[in-house]
Amino acid sequence: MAYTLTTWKEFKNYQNTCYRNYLYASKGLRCMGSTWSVLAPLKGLGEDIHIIGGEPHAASTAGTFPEEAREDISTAEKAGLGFHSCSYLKLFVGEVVRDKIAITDGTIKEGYPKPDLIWTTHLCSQHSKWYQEVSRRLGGIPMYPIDMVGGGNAEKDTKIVNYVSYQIEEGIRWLERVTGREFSDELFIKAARNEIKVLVLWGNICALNRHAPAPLDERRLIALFPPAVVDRTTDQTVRMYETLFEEVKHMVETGQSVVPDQRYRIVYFGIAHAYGHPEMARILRDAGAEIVASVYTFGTCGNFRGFVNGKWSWEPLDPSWVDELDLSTRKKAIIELAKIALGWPTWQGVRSYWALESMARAMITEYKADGLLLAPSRSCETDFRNGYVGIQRIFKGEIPTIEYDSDQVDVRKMDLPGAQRKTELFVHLMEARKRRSA
Amino acid sequence: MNEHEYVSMNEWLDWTRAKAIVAGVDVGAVSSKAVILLDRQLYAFSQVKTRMPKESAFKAINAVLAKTHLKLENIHYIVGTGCGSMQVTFASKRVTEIACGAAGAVHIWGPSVHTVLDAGGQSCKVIHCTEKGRATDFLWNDKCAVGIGRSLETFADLVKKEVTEIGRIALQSDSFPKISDFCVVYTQSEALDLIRSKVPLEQVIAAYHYAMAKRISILVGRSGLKKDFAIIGGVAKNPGIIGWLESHLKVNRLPPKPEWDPLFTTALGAALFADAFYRWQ
Amino acid sequence: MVNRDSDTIIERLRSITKDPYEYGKSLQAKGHLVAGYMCTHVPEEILYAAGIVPVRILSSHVSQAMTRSYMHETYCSFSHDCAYQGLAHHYDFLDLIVASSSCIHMGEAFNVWVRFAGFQGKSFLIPYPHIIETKPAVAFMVESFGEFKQFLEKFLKKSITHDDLEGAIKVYNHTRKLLKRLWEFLRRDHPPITGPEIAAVTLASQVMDKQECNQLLEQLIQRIEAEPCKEPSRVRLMVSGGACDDLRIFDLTEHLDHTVNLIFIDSCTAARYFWFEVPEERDNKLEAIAEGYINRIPCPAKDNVPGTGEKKRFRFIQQFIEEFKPDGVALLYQRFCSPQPMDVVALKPILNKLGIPSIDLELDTTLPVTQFRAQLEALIEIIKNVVP
Amino acid sequence: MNKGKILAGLDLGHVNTKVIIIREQEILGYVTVPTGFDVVAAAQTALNNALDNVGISCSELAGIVATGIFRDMIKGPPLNITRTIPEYVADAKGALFLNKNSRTVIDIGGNIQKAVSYDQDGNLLDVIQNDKCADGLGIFYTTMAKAFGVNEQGLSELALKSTKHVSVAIHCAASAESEAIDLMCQGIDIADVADALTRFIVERVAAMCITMPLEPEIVVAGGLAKSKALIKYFPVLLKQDVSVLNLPEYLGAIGAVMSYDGGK
Repeated sequence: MAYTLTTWKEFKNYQNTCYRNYLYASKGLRCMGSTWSVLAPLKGLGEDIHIIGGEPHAASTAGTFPEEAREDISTAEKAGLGFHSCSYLKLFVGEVVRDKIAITDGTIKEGYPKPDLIWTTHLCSQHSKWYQEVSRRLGGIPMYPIDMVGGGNAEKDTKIVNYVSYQIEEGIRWLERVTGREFSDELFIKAARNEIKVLVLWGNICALNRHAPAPLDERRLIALFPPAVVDRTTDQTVRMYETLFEEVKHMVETGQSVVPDQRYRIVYFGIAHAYGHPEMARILRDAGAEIVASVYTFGTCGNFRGFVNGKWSWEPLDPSWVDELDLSTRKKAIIELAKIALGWPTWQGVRSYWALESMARAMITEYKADGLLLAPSRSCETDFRNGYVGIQRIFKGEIPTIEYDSDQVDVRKMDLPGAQRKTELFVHLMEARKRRSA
Repeated sequence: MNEHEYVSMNEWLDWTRAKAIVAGVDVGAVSSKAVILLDRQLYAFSQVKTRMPKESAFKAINAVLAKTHLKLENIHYIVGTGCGSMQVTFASKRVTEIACGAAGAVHIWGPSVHTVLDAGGQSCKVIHCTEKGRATDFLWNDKCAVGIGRSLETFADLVKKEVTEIGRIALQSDSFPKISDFCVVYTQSEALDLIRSKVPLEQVIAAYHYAMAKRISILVGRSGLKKDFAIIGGVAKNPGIIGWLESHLKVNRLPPKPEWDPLFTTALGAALFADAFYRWQ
Repeated sequence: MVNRDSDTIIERLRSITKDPYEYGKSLQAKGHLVAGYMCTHVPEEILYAAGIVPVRILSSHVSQAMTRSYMHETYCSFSHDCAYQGLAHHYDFLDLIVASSSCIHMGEAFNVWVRFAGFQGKSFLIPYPHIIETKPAVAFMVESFGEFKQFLEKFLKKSITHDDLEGAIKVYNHTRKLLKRLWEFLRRDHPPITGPEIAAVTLASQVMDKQECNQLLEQLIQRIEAEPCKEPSRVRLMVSGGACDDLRIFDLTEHLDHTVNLIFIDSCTAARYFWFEVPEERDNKLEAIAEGYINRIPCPAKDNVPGTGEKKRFRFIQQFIEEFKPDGVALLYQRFCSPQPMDVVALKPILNKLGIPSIDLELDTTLPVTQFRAQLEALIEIIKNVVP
Repeated sequence: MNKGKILAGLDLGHVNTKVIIIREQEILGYVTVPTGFDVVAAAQTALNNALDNVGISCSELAGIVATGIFRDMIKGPPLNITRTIPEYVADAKGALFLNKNSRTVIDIGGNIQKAVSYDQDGNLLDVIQNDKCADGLGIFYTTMAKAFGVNEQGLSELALKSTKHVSVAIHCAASAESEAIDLMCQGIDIADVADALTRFIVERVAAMCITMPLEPEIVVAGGLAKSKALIKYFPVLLKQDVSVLNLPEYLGAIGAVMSYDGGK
């Protein structure tokens, strides 16, 4: 019998509250940017910081308002953005152009709330250009992009760690200048520890899916990670993920799952979409095929061992390690933050095919996968397209592998007919393999 | 005269009395058009449907010559235009479809025209122009928006209907599934797949036109729509595309003039250029 | 056209762009080590100092699909074509392949070489900042270049000295000066050489041994200075955009119905390649190289000034517009390129303000001649206020 | 197998519906009709025509097996088919029946293409299908033939006359057609354009195939397999020999029949 999570509501509310605060706050600072940025530095500016993050906002808006999303994207294209640019970006800019904003609680606010500053990252070729465009359209919002380099072993490469730390340090001085506020190391360090803790906790929660049956499926994982993406720096988020961790551990001990009937275990590479599409979801569900591990839901805001002497490991980090971390000074906190952010799996694959390959291999073995599902996103050139075709070449011979075109939010670019055909085929190949090995 | 060829002339005019006999020949991706003016008055025009630019340029001009008993040497000046203009070997000059489209549209609809959508078989261009018919700016479709006009014919074949027919059918349903409007390949593929979900044919046709119109509307929006708005080229004759395009843009085009088939606008523009060049000589 | 003294040199350089493989092999025959490099962020000076001749990997404009089973459909044709060079084994003779992290698409092309074309053992990827306008970036580049230097020293089992670097920097700066002088001829009203010719020369310089290149460039400049000038330039056309090694496009601009002069190309296969110099007096040579590369016209993928989000490239473009006085601009970029269109959308309003009309040309492996011709001629007609 | 039984195989494709009538190993007759937008009607017409040609009545059929993209739409009355089989399973079985030594079949259909590998008993090993941009290549081939005023056969013959090597953009049917027009507007001979178009299609299909190891013998089926101009490029691109199955467009229908007593 399917297990029902008790933590649901609080997770949904947390996300809604964050967005509502950004929309309606009468005082405080509105900060915009990729939530793939380290967020704690913003919190050093005070307790009245309201964050809106590009990717999660675009994703959740598309989920809540499919028709609006379609309109946002075509508005952005009418406004001159590239037909092949990131569709998160286009949805986001589309809202700016239409001067309105739609959020997950189902409300649409006319009049786009201008941010006071943009604090973001640069990794793919248009990551920070996204906010350059927003800044330009909103009349020149001050912005600070941090180059995250990416590529394989980044968090263990002192050269890269120093580079990113140095940028964060400079960034903090910039934050003080542009806001005229004094930066509180105390608040910053507290937020930094929370941020790291949440990322580590999420890694642990995901890792529990190595058990059979896997306690969580991709759909739940996608629904449960937004708080960590939207704002992971608060005490509340830490509490929420600790509770969730306990609950999922309990599920494992009692052999329960949100989807008990699991005949096939799937490893998934791609941006969350499979469950956004009932067609594909149904095909997999009917076959008892579940996505039990996904580099996107695991690795976008979760940390793991990463490379241990040249081989990737999805072993989670011990949460208590975070409590013992020495974050006594700003410098120390910055370095630990830089390391944790650089360690995100979703970044390791960028520009380093070997990391992506090693990650896939480790996930397939550690999660005892029956199949590998690759869904490169037509308009995301980072992890979610980069290398997937090569990955298919490499794994096709070893394990049932299919690859179909998808898109994070732009339904026009998805291959629904093809994706359905290929998903049916995928199930067939996994069955055939089981029969052969039997 | 077969379905692939269409000629018409103004019996009231006599070319032997004309001071300036000029022609414009527009060689497009699916058909070629020729227009003959006598002292800037429309005398004759023809359309020849063929995908072979070389022959079609000749076929188009020969059609009008035959009808009017003119000889090529009687024509004082010929301007070639359209994607196949290089193949109008008998023309004395070439002018682009952009300049000709603008000039022709303003001649037909008057100085209020400021945006001209040229939706042809192969490409879509949005042209901005002055009241004098001078192009000031244009936007050419991106590579992924190519072939919308042609695709309508392929689609008509697939659903076993006439291309003239599906345009009307497209306006008969107002609720239908939305399919990809990114490119003709995606749209066609998703339209075919609607069969699987047993969507009635008229809805599939509506969905297809709705999507193609959406794609064109993005191009128009991208270039900035300044009124008045005129549509020329083959697609201008497809009520399905036009209907949905107007509802996407929330702007109505200037209605076609009874005496002018929008298909000949660019050829007319070329003829107007021919007339001007002849007089400047 | 009368045959000019300079034609022979230009033809020689053109021929090198037509068959860079043969040229590369001829270098080896002369006993040089030859390294291929992708994108223009590779500090060639370091390779040159090590006695290795860097030759840029360019595309061959062969319409093929095989690369689509190695990298994604929607990567630009330049990256696909460069990947194809590896898979087709055109460059098996190379002693080394080097890239420095630039855009995702070219990164993937490099991955294909390393992973599927047999270059695993003889490749190096230089970590390179993606936002170059910062103090931290300099420090990072110095470290990163240092590691590259060490790699080369291990690879060659010899050390690269301060003097080696100094020499290489001088050679490369000289090339840059000469190329700059060539392009500046086009600021004149009666240029003695055409844009497409210089485009070919500039492209050749990217695959050549710079010392040989410098000799040819010097001779070329001498000769054209002696030559009678061409007829006054009519419509002045500037090209701005991404990698374009398809010289046919530039040649096309000179074969339109209207006389047009291509007077500047801002792209990584033209101006962005050489429009900077490495400070020579600086004692720490790696730092000098880093600073030089930071002062380049940035690639759109790396162009974001922290604090303001300004695009530094636009400053250069506006400078070029002032100096070269174009009447119109052709925005030329690869289909599927993501950073370029993000610049185009912000650049168009600037051009509009300056009253300079522009067109977009989307690049693919193949060249739609009649369409590009129509678009270019329409642009000229607009500039010339053509109306019946 | 199927001792003396007469079986019908239906392949309901995006563009055409194909029917084959087989007694044991002997092919009695076959018919193709356009699928149009009424799949059931198309299937019925095709089946009835086929039965008429062979001169037997529906009641003499021991069973009807359906495959193809629309197979599920004709379950139940009026056809009451015996069973349905996925296309790739039918492809494998059909190819093995038509060529015992084949281990890989490349099927180039109207809207989609796939490569299927299987063992000596026709058990499915792996499949690769085209991505979205390569949809509709078969339809495109027919459209271009029409544009040139010839039929599919004619387009192939035209392409074989080509003397000059020119290329079109490799991306998708839309780009290819647009550049074909561009070439013709440059005055390029249509034979050379036709060759460029067929090369574009085969490049796309081959690129898809080489994503997985291709076990010999490799056979080609589907409507486009009949284009000699197209097939001649496969060995070069795949670096392996290929042979064309006879009745290539009936591969699915034949495979359906062969799956009568157990498609899996």
